[in-house]
Amino acid sequence: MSESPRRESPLAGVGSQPVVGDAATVRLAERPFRGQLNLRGDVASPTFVDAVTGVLGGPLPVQPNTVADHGEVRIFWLGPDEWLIITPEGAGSDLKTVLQKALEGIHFALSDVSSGQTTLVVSGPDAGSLLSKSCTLDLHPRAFAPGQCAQTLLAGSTVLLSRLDRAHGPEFELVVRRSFADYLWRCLADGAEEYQPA
Amino acid sequence: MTQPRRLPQGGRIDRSRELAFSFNGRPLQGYAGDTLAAALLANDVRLVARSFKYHRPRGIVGAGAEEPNALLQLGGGGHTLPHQRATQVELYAGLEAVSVNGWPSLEFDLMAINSRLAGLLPAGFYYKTFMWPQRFWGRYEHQIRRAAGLGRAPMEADPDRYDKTHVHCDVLIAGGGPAGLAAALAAGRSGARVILADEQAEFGGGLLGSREQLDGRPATDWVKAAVAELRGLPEVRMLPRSTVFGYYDHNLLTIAERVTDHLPPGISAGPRQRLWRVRAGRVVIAAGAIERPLVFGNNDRPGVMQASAVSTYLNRYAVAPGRAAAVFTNNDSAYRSALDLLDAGVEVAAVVDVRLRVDGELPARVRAAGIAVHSGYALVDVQGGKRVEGARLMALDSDGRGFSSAYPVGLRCDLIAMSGGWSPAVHLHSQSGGKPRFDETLAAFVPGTSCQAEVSVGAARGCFDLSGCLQEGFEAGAAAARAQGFEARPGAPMPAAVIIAQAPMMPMWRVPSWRGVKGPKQFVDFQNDTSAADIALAAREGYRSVEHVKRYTALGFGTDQGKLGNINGMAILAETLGQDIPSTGTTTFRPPYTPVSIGTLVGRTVGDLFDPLRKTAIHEWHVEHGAEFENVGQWKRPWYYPRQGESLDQAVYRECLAARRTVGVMDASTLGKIDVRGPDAAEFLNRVYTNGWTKLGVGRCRYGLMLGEDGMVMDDGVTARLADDHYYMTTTTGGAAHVMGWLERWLQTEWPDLKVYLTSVTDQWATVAVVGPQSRGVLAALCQDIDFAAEAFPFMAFREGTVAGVAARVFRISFSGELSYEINVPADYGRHVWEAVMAAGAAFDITPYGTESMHVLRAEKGFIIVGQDTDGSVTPDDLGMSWILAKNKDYLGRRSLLRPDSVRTDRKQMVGLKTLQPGFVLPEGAQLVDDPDAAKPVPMLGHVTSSYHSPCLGRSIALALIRNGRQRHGDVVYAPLSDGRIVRAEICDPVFYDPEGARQNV
Amino acid sequence: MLQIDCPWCGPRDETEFSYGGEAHIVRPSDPDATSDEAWADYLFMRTNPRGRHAEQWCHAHGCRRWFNVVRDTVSYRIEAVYRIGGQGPGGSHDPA
Amino acid sequence: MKKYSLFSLARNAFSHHQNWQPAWRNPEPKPAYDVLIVGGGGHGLATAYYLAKEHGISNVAVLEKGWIGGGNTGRNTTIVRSNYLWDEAAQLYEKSLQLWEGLSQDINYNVMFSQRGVFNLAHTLQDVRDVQRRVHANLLNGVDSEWVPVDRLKQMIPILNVSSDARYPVLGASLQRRGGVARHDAVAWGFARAADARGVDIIQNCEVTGIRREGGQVVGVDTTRGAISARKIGVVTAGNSSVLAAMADLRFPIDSHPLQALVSEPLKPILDTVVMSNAVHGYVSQSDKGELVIGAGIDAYTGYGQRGSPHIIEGNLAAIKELFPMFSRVRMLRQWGGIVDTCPDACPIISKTPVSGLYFNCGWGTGGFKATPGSGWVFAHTIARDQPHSLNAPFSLERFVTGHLIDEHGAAGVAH
Ligand SMILES: Cc1cc2nc3c(=O)[nH]c(=O)nc-3n(C[C@H](O)[C@H](O)[C@H](O)COP(=O)(O)OP(=O)(O)OC[C@H]3O[C@@H](n4cnc5c(N)ncnc54)[C@H](O)[C@@H]3O)c2cc1C
Ligand SMILES: NC(=O)c1ccc[n+]([C@@H]2O[C@H](COP(=O)([O-])OP(=O)(O)OC[C@H]3O[C@@H](n4cnc5c(N)ncnc54)[C@H](O)[C@@H]3O)[C@@H](O)[C@H]2O)c1
Ligand SMILES: Cc1cc2nc3c(=O)[nH]c(=O)nc-3n(C[C@H](O)[C@H](O)[C@H](O)COP(=O)(O)O)c2cc1C
Ligand SMILES: [Zn+2]
Repeated sequence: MSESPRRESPLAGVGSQPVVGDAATVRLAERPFRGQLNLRGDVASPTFVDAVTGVLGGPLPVQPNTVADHGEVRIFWLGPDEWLIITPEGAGSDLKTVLQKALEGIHFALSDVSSGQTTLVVSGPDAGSLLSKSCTLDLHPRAFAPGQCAQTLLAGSTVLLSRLDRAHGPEFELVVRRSFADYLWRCLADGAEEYQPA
Repeated sequence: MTQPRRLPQGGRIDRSRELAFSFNGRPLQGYAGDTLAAALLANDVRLVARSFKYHRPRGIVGAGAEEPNALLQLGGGGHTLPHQRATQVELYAGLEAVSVNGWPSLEFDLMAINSRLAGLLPAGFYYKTFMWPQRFWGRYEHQIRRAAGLGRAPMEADPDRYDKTHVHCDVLIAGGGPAGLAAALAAGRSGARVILADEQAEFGGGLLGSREQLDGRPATDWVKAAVAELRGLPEVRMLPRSTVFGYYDHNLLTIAERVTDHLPPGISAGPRQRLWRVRAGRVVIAAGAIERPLVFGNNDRPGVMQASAVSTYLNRYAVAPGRAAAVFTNNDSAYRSALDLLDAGVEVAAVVDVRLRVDGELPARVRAAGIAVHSGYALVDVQGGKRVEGARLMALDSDGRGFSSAYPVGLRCDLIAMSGGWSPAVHLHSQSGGKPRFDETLAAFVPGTSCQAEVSVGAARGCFDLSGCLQEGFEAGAAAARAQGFEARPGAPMPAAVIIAQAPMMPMWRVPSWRGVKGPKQFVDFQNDTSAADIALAAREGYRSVEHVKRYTALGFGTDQGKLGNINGMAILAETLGQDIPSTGTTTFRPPYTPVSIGTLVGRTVGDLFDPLRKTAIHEWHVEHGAEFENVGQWKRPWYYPRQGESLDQAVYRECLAARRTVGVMDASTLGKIDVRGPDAAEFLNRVYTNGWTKLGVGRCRYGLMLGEDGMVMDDGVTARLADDHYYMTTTTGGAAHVMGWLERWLQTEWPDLKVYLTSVTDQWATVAVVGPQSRGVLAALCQDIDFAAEAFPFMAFREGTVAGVAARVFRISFSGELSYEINVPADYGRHVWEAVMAAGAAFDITPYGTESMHVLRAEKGFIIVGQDTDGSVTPDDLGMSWILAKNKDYLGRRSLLRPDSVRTDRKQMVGLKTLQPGFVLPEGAQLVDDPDAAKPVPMLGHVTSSYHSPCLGRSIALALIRNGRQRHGDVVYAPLSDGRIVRAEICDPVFYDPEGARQNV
Repeated sequence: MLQIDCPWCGPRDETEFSYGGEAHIVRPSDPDATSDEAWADYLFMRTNPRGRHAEQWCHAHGCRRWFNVVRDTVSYRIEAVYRIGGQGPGGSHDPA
Repeated sequence: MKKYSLFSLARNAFSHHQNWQPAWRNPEPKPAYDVLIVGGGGHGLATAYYLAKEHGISNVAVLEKGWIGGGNTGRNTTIVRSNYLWDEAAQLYEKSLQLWEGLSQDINYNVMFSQRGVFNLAHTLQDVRDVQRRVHANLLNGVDSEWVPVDRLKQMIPILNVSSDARYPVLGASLQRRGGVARHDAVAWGFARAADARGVDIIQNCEVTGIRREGGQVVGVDTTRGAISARKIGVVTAGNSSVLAAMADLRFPIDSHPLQALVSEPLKPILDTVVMSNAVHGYVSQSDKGELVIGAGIDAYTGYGQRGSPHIIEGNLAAIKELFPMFSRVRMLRQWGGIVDTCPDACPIISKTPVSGLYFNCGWGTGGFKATPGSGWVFAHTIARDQPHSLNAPFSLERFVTGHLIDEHGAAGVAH
């Protein structure tokens, strides 16, 4: 086969259509194809911690519900022995190789889940209100600030939610399992209808 | 004249916006700012309803949520809404209201005959009759049902949208009267997150309907300022038209916001209503108090109203609900209504006060205005039918239980403003777990000890003076914020009200009946037609618990949930039983405070969003190629791919033959997939699967069976050993989440010492199963770096390689019995690889097939599907799978297989079935018997779990669980079908096709 | 509607969790040496108290950790939350 | 007992209903009885009635901690059917259904048993298999049952949404025409009155706080109204069964969970049958008074609070709205919860215990209202004879040891 393989994000069908227009106070978009690695290991093991810190260029977040940024790499706390490492597009498999090498000989697990989940971005002044329609988490900036993340239930889907707030206003990222992405998108788009200018 | 009862000035209505509406088809006018009830009264409409049981004429009693009578049907078609309380419906242009319980009309209601038959219809009459002859109950019931019910449900799907939202706050305040506003100011100024919800369109509560003054100016000025200040506080959220209706555990409260109900239907964008689920740090309940009616003869006549409601209509809506009023009270507050009436120019015929001594400040003012005050008197009867035409009063004896005069005297009036005292709204407190306590002075239940972080203030706590309400509201707001870590910040002090001392009230739960048992009915619960005599009857018949009385008499059962009548009813019961009120107790307060639309509770979880819909990476291809889908758990899976005009059977026939003869392809992405890693991975698998895993070589796959601890088959799947310490497990589609949770639970709670990590990778991999004799050719065309030769890549092995340019794991496993490969690729490439397979297979006429063909193919091989061929009562041995039970290790469920019932020899066992008539396909679920003519209950042998027409065998095949079935191969059994046919079938081995397994091993 | 304090993630709504029933049930270490009665006790018999109850929960939609909760089954108030292997109030704990 | 009839109603109307007798006496507990029944729900009262009627044992007291019928009997959605899957269950519930069919006359109290039919909907292909399996089994067991395909279903329940576009389209249903609903309170009251008439003492506000034993034999109970002795004690306390079991140092395979229900405001007749759906989780009927009576799913956690979490109700109503989109504009009037005693195989325990003279009848979980008369009938037999009737023999405690469970979970549809 000569042609290079064609890949497709889970929202290839819907995500490209702007369900919510630019004038709306909420915008929805997909950030597809980022490298995503699920890492498991024991933070009590100095070998593990040192090896990971060395490769990532900084420590793993060990505080629950926090995110660590090391250059282009974001690491999310998922559990006391579990992290999600998100890299720019294409960088995932290289990082996986390097990490795997660095961790050789100790008990860890590293799974490439880049295809298994995608990222939705919800931004705009009403982003928080939109999410609150389907999510029981306290999203007030006092309770959920940039740098924090949470795994939670959004409507009927488990998501990893984090807050990025930019200069132009609130912004949330939602990492969702691939098979739920379309459902979640439709759910958010449906809830966003009221933020559409008539 | 339009709006004959509208006062020339005053009120909070917008006289510049006249609104046309209709009642029972009659066109009427009101003003913006009116409720429907206010507008009806302004038009001198008195009769608005017929009562539930006796069809007595009824009018508007209250001005708020407590209204029991004025329940109207609004709008038509899909927009129609039953039982809207006119007292809470905001008037809009074009509103159409009809009353619900009169036929043929409200004025001439044939069912009013019930009123004549009332003697035969006491509480609970239906338990005593309609029993003969036995088979006639259905007919009686039909008649009873026709008479029952109030409004009509729409017959069309709801055209409106609803929404739901979840919020957290430091302080939630329920009720925006003076107490609630004060609490909100104190809490809001501190910077705490505050939600203030009030069920009315405007904040201000009781002040909106009163002429109270604060700091010498109308109290409504202060309301305006307070609302403006609150709106300016960034962390304060104001929710008007929002009823706090439920108080649940751990300080979760629910609010129903009526977002667009005040607008004409159909024109609004936005949701009709929104449910707020609030997790509150602290709750301040400032829900006010509800004025109690008095229980006297014919007290249900249209024109008998709560005194406070009369004031509200006068002051807030500029409506005089009558021309000549009598005020009937046992306390001072109703004297305000007398003054309100007087100042509005309504004649006050008299104030009738059951108290012997009446010497408070308000009564003094009323007397000074020249109004007669009959102290020590009670109204005993009301004259008039469809409207009040007069009343009768009698002098009470000294203890109020009898009369000191022999005959009543008449009083001319067309309006009776009654007040039996006030009941604090303890509903939310009570829902929160608090037990209301009876306060003898107020003769009312007041909030008791708090069980959650909540406090009641103002009238809701039994504080009935305005200054007190403001003060305790403010203090509670500040305290709540402080408890949440916010310090009070200064602001304008609370204003002062003129304090008018109120003399104690005198409980009067039921006016003595002046004609004994023959006296006119004294209603306690208007909506349910429950009278004082009904309560006494219930007690007499042994229904002594207040809960029995409720259920026997329907007291408090209606849409108002007894907001007006319950306390009176309970007190009357206490009197009847000769016990005190506290030991009689109340019935249980339950959510919702006022009824809430089902649509509101559902929100946006409707239609396509009712439940998550999971799609594979190849889903859209299936859609584009005309697949019919099947729901499997939350997944949509292609069921079959009909070509033009094909039926299910025809498509499946074609698909199955393709897989057997050439090559088929199936999307198997929905299988659960779990990465199992760590030095103890093999040991872990040994414990959770029945068979052994230590010896499985790297690069090899093995089928495994998982049991519950009860020994019953729970799940199955193929697991591959990717590396020494790395396995890749697959589970059934439907069982994936459960299995993952099950495995994690054992690891975390029971075997934390095992060094194993589990990661769900179901979504990471798209799985394309290429099945059939030509599958090797298809794979070879797509993949150059794997040797597909039989010896190089044997059955039950796996290889890594590049398929269609994508890094892939290829498993040579088979659920069809054919040579077959399952290609796993990262799901982003799933569709690409699928299409490449289709292209590479075109030469062989590759045929996509769905779950139905998959089922047929595997059934031909006697492979089970957990959940279809098993049901939670099936052991491995039942399935003929003892071979998979390791002897030399423990595993989950093993011990249960040794229990007496598991080792019984006559258990149901998996067998094959061939109908004697080969073309006949048994229905799945058919039961099997030895003797179809046996008397019922017919002993059953078991049932058909799977059944199909087998295209390659050209006959029907079935799998069944049959008692002792393995010993019975060759026997003929019978399947008596629900349509009466009896089908004969022979028991056989469950492997119908290629029993040696030659085809998958080529 | 319970709010459960996940020992890792903090207070979250009940909907994020799954319930696992009574805590501290010990799987017989030698099932073969366990009588049918004792096995039935392990499998099925539960204290099911009206009042204080030690129970297992899993933060299923969060960190996916199982942990123990002591909760009153009448008031639904949560008295304590502790990790698997940790010590609960009154000395309750998981088998070693 | 003065007989209830239209005639007695008319006669009493003349005396303004001043002369009705109490439906049951309100006696002080005696120091000793032949049999004590703990729990004044429908099952306990029925047990007492049949003890007196069928076995001539009338020196019996029913001890109820609150008011009779105030437990699950007073808070259930009143669905009565007998179309259970397994032979043992089908026979037991069918016996009960047959007793329902003459119950009002037998106890001279109209329990308004309304055989308006019960539909169990199937939404997936596996549902269809399960429902058909049950229908076939029912017919062979002598239980009336039929499969109703979608097109006929639409004719029979015009307001049901059978659109194939639904998220989980309705694919068909089973129908038991003899199934229906009954007036739950009347069941408790009617049995109480009939039992009282045969000499049974019904003692309310009497909580059992201890079970006295001597050498492996029960000898009585402690109650909030003093000790009462008896050498036979039948415990029928539903959600509180484990609490009573603990008083005799027993542990049961029971978990008590909240089960919630709700009613709408009363509507003019719109639904004249009972509709249940396992897959989307909801069931609904319309009472004679007009309110929709809607049952929800069970709360996950153990709970004795007679209340549950609101998301259960919300999810349940979403299912109801899927099935009946027009109910969206109807309003919920009241919601409540009961305490259901769930058993691992969703079947009851009607059994002797290791303590001589102590009998338990529990584990009915989410579905025992329909069994009220039958349960009382077999339990009375078990107590009177000190051995189970053949109908309840399979429902012993033993089955958890042998493994002979009667698993009504999956295949039998919703267990209400
Ligand atoms: C919401 C809901 C819906 C349901 N829907 C259905 C349905 O549609 N169809 C159906 O068939 N079933 C249904 N059920 C189940 C059904 O209600 C019960 O199985 C049945 O009513 C149990 O009856 P019972 O007499 O055993 O228990 P209960 O009526 O609960 O009676 C037990 C009694 O024991 C008393 N008690 C407890 N402890 C003590 C003590 N220590 N001393 C003295 N007395 C004590 C209690 O106060 C109670 O009155 C439902 C249940 C609920 C909660
Ligand atoms: N005896 C008397 O003279 C007497 C008796 C009672 C009240 N009052 C007067 O009434 C006022 C009481 O003030 P207050 O603030 O305590 O009560 P209020 O009645 O003024 O305000 C209560 C508010 O709560 C709202 N409400 C009630 N339940 C609600 C719910 N579940 N959800 C949302 N909103 C809800 C009501 O619509 C109302 O607006 C004072 O002015 C007092 O003097 C006087
Ligand atoms: C079949 C059935 C119908 C009911 N109908 C009504 C009703 O029309 N109005 C009402 O207020 N409550 C109704 N209820 C609920 C009861 O008021 C009450 O909530 C329930 O019996 C539980 O008791 P509790 O709330 O006092 O704990 C009904 C209950 C049942 C079981
Ligand atoms: Zn957590």
